[in-house]
Amino acid sequence: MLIFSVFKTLTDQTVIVELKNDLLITGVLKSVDQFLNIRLDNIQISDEVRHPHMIAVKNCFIRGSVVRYVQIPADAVDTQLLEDATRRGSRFCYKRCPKFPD
Amino acid sequence: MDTSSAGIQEPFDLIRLSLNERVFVKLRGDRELTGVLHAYDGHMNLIMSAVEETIMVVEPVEGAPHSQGSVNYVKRKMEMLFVRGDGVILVSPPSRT
Amino acid sequence: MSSLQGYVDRERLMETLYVILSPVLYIDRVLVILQDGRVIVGTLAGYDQKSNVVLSDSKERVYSTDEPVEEIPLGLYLVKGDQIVLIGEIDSEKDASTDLSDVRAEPLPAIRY
Amino acid sequence: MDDDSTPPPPANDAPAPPPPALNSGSPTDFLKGVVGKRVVVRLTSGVDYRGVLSCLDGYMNIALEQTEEHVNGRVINRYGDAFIRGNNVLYISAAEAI
Amino acid sequence: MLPLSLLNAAQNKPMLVELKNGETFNGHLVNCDNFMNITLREVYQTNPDGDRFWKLKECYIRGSTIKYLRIPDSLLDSVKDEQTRAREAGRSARGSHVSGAGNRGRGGPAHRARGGQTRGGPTRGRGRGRGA
Repeated sequence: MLIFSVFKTLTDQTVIVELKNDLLITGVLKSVDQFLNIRLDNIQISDEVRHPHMIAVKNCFIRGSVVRYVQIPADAVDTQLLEDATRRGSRFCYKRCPKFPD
Repeated sequence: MDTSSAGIQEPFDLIRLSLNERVFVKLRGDRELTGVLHAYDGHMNLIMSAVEETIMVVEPVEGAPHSQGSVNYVKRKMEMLFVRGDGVILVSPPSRT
Repeated sequence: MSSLQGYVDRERLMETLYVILSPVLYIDRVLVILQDGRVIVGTLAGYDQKSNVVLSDSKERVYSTDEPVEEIPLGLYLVKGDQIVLIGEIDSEKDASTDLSDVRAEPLPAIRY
Repeated sequence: MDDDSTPPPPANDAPAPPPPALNSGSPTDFLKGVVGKRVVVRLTSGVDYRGVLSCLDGYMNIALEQTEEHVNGRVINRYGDAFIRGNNVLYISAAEAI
Repeated sequence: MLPLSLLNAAQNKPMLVELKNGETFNGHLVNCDNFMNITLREVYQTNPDGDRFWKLKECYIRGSTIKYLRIPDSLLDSVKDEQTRAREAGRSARGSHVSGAGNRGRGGPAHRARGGQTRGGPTRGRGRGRGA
């Protein structure tokens, strides 16, 4: 949930999404869901000469499972806040991921 | 400092103790990252800053089998990065000794 | 009650018109990229929570470096959600203005986990 | 089309099996036995990680200490501590007597 | 329109199924469920390279291995017509406080589909997400 909330604070920011087929797509993050599926507007494929396949596409939906990285603007993120939320969240994670039976 | 005294009951404790530290991440696809860890979740999705990515690329040499191809490393720097957890193999905090 | 009924009829009329006209006017054409690298263009006729997708009047675009892009008509397609990489809304003017016959490119690489 | 006709539960009035001996028995007993010991963790990619098993969780995520990364039998990396994500793990084997 | 409604309506229709490993199956749909597990009859199976064929009387394919299905074009229009007719019937019947022609039994399509033969017409999903 934590990472999902981070992405929600990044809507309308410009991000670069790198897919597991090595496509790099730059665009404005319009929405994200719990599976981290992403909707981008005004997209721009890097190296459009090599990848002309999507010249006619302006807005797109990207499935979360095929994403490798998302490069986000550094100034859009408060790292201290992230760390505190993660530390608090990690107690939540104890409940979520199954314990090894001791 | 031996980790068991540092209160490692769960593997994720190792990651929690690495928050705001520079960590090494090994990813599928012969990729490695080093960067400062700011957030993670149960899927090992990560948010890191000041990241350097190293990709090991094996260029096939004529006649030589794939394993003997010439290896070179492609490096890339990224300021703030989300890494999807399903690609993560290993995370190593800075050595504590 | 009648104004509500009138509204409902207009709503239903618009929906039927949209359903009939969209394949003809190429509205709502989408471009779908699959995990094996395939590129399919079609009218988005339906989808669900798992992003399974129904594409009507679909055509597969096959790219090559030495021949023009080949468009293979495929008709009605039901694509499984976990096979989809990306669904792009096609800007029909931009698509019409790009001449596929002089496009040369490698096919898209498959997804590597 | 009524789907309440689940098969009747198997008769389980057989005597309960004898309590498992310490180190034979379920995989869980083995894993409990190797915590704190040197182990070899082989990943589905074929890479081996040798180190002291600090702890693991229900997803088979593993925390190792003094870790050596072995590829084709050669040590190519060392890590003070290492978190290994469970989905990559093929097996865990004891590298010293339990 | 829900992909599963289209698939349900395609019973006894010819279709092509390609699996994630590239194998293709041409046959008529016998039955399907909400996980997209399907059974086909009079099936021509082709291996990924397309150089070997097998003929099968009937086969069961797990939904999780399916890449896509190609269905006769005509089916889309017939399903849309059926849905509009069902909506019509629903609206005209609503005056007499009887819920529409769709399924009224206990539980949504997922509940009924398990192991049971779903009715030929499209199962009208009654709530969001009940189908999964």
